[in-house]
Amino acid sequence: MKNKAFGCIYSLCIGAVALAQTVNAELAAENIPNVERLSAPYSENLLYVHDGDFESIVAGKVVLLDVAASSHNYKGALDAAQFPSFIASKRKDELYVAETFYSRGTRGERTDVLTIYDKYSLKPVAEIPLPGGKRGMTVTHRYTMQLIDDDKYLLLFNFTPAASIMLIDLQSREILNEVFIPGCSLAYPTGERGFSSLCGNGSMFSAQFDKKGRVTHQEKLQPFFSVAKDPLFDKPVYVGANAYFPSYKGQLYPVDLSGKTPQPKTPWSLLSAEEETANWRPGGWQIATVDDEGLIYVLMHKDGLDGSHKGGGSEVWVYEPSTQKRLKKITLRNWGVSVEVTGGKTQYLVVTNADMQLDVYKANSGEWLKMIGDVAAMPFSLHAIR
Amino acid sequence: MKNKAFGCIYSLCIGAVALAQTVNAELAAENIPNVERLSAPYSENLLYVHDGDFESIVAGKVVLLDVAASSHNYKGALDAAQFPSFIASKRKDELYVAETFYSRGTRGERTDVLTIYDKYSLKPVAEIPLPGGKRGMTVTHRYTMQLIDDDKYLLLFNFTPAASIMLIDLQSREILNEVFIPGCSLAYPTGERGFSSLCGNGSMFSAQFDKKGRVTHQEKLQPFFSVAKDPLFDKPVYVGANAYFPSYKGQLYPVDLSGKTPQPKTPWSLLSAEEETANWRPGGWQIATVDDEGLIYVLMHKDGLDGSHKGGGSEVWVYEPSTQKRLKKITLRNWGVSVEVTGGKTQYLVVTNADMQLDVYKANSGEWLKMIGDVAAMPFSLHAIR
Amino acid sequence: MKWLDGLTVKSSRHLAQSTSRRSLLTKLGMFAVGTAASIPLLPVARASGTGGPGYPGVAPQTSGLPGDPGDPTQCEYWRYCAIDGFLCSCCGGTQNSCPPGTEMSPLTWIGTCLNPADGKNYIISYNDCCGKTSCGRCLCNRNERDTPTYRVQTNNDTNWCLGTESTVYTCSTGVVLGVALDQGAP
Amino acid sequence: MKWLDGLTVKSSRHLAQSTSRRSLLTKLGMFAVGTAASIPLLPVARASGTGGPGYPGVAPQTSGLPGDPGDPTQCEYWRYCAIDGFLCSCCGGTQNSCPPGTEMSPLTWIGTCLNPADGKNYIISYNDCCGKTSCGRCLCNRNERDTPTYRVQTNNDTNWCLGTESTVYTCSTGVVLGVALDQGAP
Repeated sequence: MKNKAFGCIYSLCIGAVALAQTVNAELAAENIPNVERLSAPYSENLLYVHDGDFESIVAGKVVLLDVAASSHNYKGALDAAQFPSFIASKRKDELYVAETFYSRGTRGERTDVLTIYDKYSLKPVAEIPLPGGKRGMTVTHRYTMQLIDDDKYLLLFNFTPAASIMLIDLQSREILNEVFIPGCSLAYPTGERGFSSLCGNGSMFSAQFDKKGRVTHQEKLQPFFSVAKDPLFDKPVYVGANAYFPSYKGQLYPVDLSGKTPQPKTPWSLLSAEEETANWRPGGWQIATVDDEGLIYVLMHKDGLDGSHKGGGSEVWVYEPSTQKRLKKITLRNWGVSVEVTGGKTQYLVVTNADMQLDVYKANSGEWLKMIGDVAAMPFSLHAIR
Repeated sequence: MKNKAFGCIYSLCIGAVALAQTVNAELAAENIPNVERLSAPYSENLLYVHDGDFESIVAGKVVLLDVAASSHNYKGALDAAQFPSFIASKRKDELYVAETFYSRGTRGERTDVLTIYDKYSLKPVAEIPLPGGKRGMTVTHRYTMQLIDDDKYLLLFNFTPAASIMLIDLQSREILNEVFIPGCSLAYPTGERGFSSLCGNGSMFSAQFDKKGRVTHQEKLQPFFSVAKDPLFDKPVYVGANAYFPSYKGQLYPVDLSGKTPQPKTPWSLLSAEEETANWRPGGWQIATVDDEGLIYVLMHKDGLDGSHKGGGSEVWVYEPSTQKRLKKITLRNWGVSVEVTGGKTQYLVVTNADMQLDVYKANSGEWLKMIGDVAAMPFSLHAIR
Repeated sequence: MKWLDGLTVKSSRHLAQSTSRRSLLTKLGMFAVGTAASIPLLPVARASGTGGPGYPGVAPQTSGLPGDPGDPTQCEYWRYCAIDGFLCSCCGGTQNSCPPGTEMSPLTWIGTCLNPADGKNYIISYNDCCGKTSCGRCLCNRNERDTPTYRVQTNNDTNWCLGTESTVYTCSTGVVLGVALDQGAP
Repeated sequence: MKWLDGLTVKSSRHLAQSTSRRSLLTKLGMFAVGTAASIPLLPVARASGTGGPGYPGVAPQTSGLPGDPGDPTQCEYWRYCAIDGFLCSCCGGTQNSCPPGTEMSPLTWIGTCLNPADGKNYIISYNDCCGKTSCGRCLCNRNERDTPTYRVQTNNDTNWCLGTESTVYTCSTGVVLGVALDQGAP
């Protein structure tokens, strides 16, 4: 430091600290620097809140939020830039962000990377370059990036608009393969080491890999739903290896994804006859979730029609998939947009409300407990630890 | 494009366009791509609105706003990243942004550049690298970057915390010199080709350059104000070569900056005795401005005290510096934070209000005309063309 | 995502309504006209032409074309029936042109929107404008005939800044391509 | 910049107050207690201990230190008399520590704040936490003894993320350095 004026900051500080030790100060001088570290294990009520901030897409983030704590709910955040994807490992102490940078912020040379964070320091510890400028960008969506085979491999969705799924080995940190999925989209973990994608003709594409990432099986199913008449949301919930896809008009389509070939099962209705007449429908962004008992929560709105499928809802309806029964209806305190249920002893239903604040309910009773404020500009995607 | 599904977009489009020509459609197919270009000359009522967005400092912007137009007020925007500086040339068709990037958005390798934009395409046309990672970063402030000598040279403030002023030749696009200004800050254009800076001891530093950027004169004045008792705001307004610095407590300090040596003149009070008793004071972010007639506008608040100097105000008071008389008081419709007066036939007083919206008044009558909404997240700095 | 309209995000943080008509409730109320009270934000209400006075502090526009009714700075404007993003009309562009310095994406999603002037359905191409940071003005989301990402040509959640020098999204236009063959989804 | 407190920027866009206590007016009213009505937002009112219940949806904290009264998630907390930015207490840190993954700046600006518990003035060092994007929570600005940039050691408009790997600003702390020699500005 060449600047004499600044020396005084330090002499002042040193003077002040010395003084503090002599004049019987109430408060002692505090340590600098001082940076928090998350402790292991994470709270079971931790929620990853992915900010889909439209105002500043190049500067997004994922916030770690303890929804049960009585204070210090906000535990920290990761940066996540330019329509990024996020997923947390359950087996390793790693968090993954697939993101895109430009050398001049919004312009210049493009660089896509998979950034690997340490779970406790929240510092980036490694980076896997993603060549080709093909990373798929969409409003924050869980199924753009998934972990398979005990989190040993990562699936990443590309879109240029040629669609493909990349397979990345997280141990060697190498890209092993890329499977093109023309006319299809996203990656739903399937079988031992594979994925399925929904396709524009109402069918499904599916592929399996060996440990080296070679494709051992791939196939395209016959269409099993009508995109024209009643599209499936591309955001299923998993109960074990069964994926449940709600449709725009309130049918639930189970697909058994335990084997190499997806097995669509008979869809069933989320609605009673009267509810169907009143046009109750699923709607919102993250429209459905599942709890530790495998119960399915769906965000519902009345008077649905063409175009209302992202509008959110006033109620959350809870279903037991094994019996196809609805167990309860939770009337939300505030209009909801995205839903998630945290795991653990006490499970909490967390709802992103229309004001972009997070309402926390007891999952089993539906009782509203509190609002957690200003966590993110647009908390579209909520990821519980499960 | 390898993806068959996408071909249909085009065949569809082409089909539709063809159809439009045959079925007597009301509306014809429109041209793609279609990008606007600003026309010359700019509206005289144009205002550059510099967004000091705290929420996403790495993704800021400068908006070009025609405050007089009855529609299409928002003309376009430039990106401006990470506590950037902005200034527009009045002599050339260029706009300048000094900004900072990291190779990974918020982390990684740092790159500082001066980006030069074409005024009409709003595209970057050149870039001058700023070495050393020393660009001064502060909440958006006009005097971090200034043009001198008919806009042939640019002054840029550095802060590491060693403070310096860089001189850049805009014709050769080279950095010519860097003058260290220990204990001083910012660059106020001075003399033929130089600058002055205010200093922490209540004095001023001043330097002059020759055409090659060599320092031909430099000096430090004796203190002429008391930082402890009544600091000057570091945001003066210029009337010709006279800079007027308001003080926290409502004195106005003229400094003649026409020659190589700054000439502080006798300060005078903005306040009557009663106003002083009521603690009327200047306050806000861009607290003062000037119009084409050289009248000075100051944003004022009542009941001022230690810490209220950035709080904004309820009134704008207008002074004639030659007579040291107040000509009028404008009572604002909404609490104000920053003020600017646009140039031209009809001059408009634009006030950033506490809701971060822009209120437009007739400058001569003080009549409120309209609110222009959502121009920027935090429109702190407003630059008229003058 | 109807909760997007009018709600500009951080707005959901400490929110003022002090000096202007900026209350979300007011906005919602406004859009509720003509639709069931149980869905306060129904986007389709806008398409019905019963929408309110638009975004506060944004001056009205017209496209200037005969047979093209409505205000391109309003979410209710007929061309926007499947739009998702900031309206370029509020950002230095128009309903069919990009702001200066941005680049119009050659790849887009498609909507089929009813023009109330002639009662015909038009194919609308929502070309994104790309290369500068989010405009931040007039956020509008409507989802008529919007399909999930697996039928991507009619999906508005995708970042359509593709085939451009930068994939950074600035705002969205609604360009008329022509009259639709039929009323159905493309 | 008092208009900053509680007002989170984009918030100034279409603003809601629908479901919670998030009206800016309410907040302002709250802070107006004990100060002249003509300055609705006076920051010093907060320092006076008459502040309201803080930022909506942010759970209260204490520093846990004897003789350190108040809630570090509130702008009114005594240490924050010259702070400018997001409170790290709301962002994964505390009143004197940074959120995980950020870096605490070794260079800072200084405030002199009155601790209401012992009536003493303390030197407070507002170390910024750096390297991640803006926290966005609990924006707070107070300017007691704040000077312009030319006396930078007591200026809070400067980006003090200096001497760190990244200059990107995340949030601000208020670290006790010791008791001030006298009541005057440093």
